[in-house]
Amino acid sequence: MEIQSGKIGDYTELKIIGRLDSNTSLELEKELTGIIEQGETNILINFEELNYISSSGLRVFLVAAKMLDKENKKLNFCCMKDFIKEVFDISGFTAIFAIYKTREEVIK
Amino acid sequence: MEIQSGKIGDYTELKIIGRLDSNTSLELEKELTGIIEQGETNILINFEELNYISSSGLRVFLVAAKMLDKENKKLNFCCMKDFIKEVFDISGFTAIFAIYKTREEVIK
Amino acid sequence: MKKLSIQNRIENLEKVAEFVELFGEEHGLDSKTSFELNLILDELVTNIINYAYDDEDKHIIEIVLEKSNNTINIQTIDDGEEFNPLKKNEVNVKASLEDRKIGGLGIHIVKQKTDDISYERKEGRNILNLIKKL
Amino acid sequence: MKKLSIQNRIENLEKVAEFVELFGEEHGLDSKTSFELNLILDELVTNIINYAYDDEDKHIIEIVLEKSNNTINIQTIDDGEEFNPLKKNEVNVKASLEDRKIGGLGIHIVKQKTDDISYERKEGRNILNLIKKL
Ligand SMILES: Nc1ncnc2c1ncn2[C@@H]1O[C@H](COP(=O)(O)OP(=O)(O)O)[C@@H](O)[C@H]1O
Ligand SMILES: Nc1ncnc2c1ncn2[C@@H]1O[C@H](COP(=O)(O)OP(=O)(O)O)[C@@H](O)[C@H]1O
Repeated sequence: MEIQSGKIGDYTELKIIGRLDSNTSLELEKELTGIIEQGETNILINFEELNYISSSGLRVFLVAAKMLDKENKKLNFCCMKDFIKEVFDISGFTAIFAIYKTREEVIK
Repeated sequence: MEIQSGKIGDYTELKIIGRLDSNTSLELEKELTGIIEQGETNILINFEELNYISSSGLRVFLVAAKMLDKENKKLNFCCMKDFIKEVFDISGFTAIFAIYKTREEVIK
Repeated sequence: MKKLSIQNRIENLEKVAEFVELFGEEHGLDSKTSFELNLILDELVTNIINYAYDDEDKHIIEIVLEKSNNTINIQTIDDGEEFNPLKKNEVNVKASLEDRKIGGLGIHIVKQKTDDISYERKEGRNILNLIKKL
Repeated sequence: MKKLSIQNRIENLEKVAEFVELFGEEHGLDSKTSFELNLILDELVTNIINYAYDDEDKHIIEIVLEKSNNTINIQTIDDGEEFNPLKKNEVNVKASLEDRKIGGLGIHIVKQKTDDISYERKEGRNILNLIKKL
């Protein structure tokens, strides 16, 4: 997994590339909770190049969502592949997160 | 790292054996937050056989402490080797956690 | 039928991923099915490595994949503590964010992504058989 | 002087641990010093692997340990993005639990466990020199 961070509009964008599993989730957890602790609340997770996710990866987003919830903010996602979207669906994540098809929709 | 879980008095005891670092901290984070989510608030972390800890391990205890703090509970530790106690000291953990020399002191 | 034996080390999940990929190629599975097989085995084997052993010894975990006409049979065998995932309480994935538990998703995903699960404890080993319809 | 070159994979932290242990044995360091050397390098190298690279390529990280009379010189070299840990804001380790930040302990520990740190950016590489008194 690699994480590319950047900006789109008012959002901090994290693009996650490759496999997000028990071997890589700690790296993301540190980076994402670090950003939130620094006061960033507009966050977009870009899944365009994410090929794999397991429950170890999903838990990172639950941890982050709970932190953002205190600020009444949701975590935003875009560009999920269908098979990853399905994992989000069965995990009940569709109700907890804001999920967009494209990056552009998020900043609209 | 291995985690041995058991009971001592009213406490759930987790004995952490070996090395607690970025390769093993996720396992502990899952187990410890799992126990707290199940409603367990009297928790003793036994460091008797812990030989190594890095900041990836320390962060697990911060995460757990923040969860327990909502229930007005502290996380308890015992049996730390001196060089590990020193890492706790410089990390400001001595003020946040309850640290005991022996297991028996905890349940007194 | 394809078998893999691995030691209880978290790095070996890479071997599981390669094993599933090869199985998928050999049987012409589509990428979604391969992904889900990898996910199911990843969740099960991660749990065995993380939770099944109380000691620091080496243990062997066995994985079997077999394709029949329109199903895939998945089997995991380990000599860890007795653990029947069917008896585990379901996590509530409909809870509000505040009440939502962080753990418990692994077994939930395995149940959702398979069509039948049976568990057996035999000679000190956990034997889990799962069926996934194609 | 002892050198180690590793690829930017988190599993390679094991090699760092072995390297430090060997260095400690060769120079008769006590177990506390060996532990602290391992910790310092673990924090630095983990950060390089996790934060320094934006691509998925392979990169080489170099580590040098050298013992003189009463100091140990530690050097890390990487070709990641420019990063000077001396310029990083200190984490507040005296904050109450509620205000306490979860991150930022790694660099704090490195600063606490060494006696001098200097940073240089040269030819696209980060060169960090640390001195630990014995
Ligand atoms: N093979 C196993 N042996 C013993 N306990 C297990 C095993 N697999 C799972 N468990 C228990 O079931 C719980 C739920 O597992 P899982 O659904 O994968 O979620 P998580 O690992 O995030 O807690 C674990 O926390 C653990 O207590
Ligand atoms: N080699 C590096 N390259 C780029 N950024 C780094 C590097 N090392 C550390 N950082 C940044 O400094 C922050 C603090 O690092 P550290 O103190 O180790 O704590 P943590 O990793 O828990 O956040 C990291 O979150 C990261 O943003």
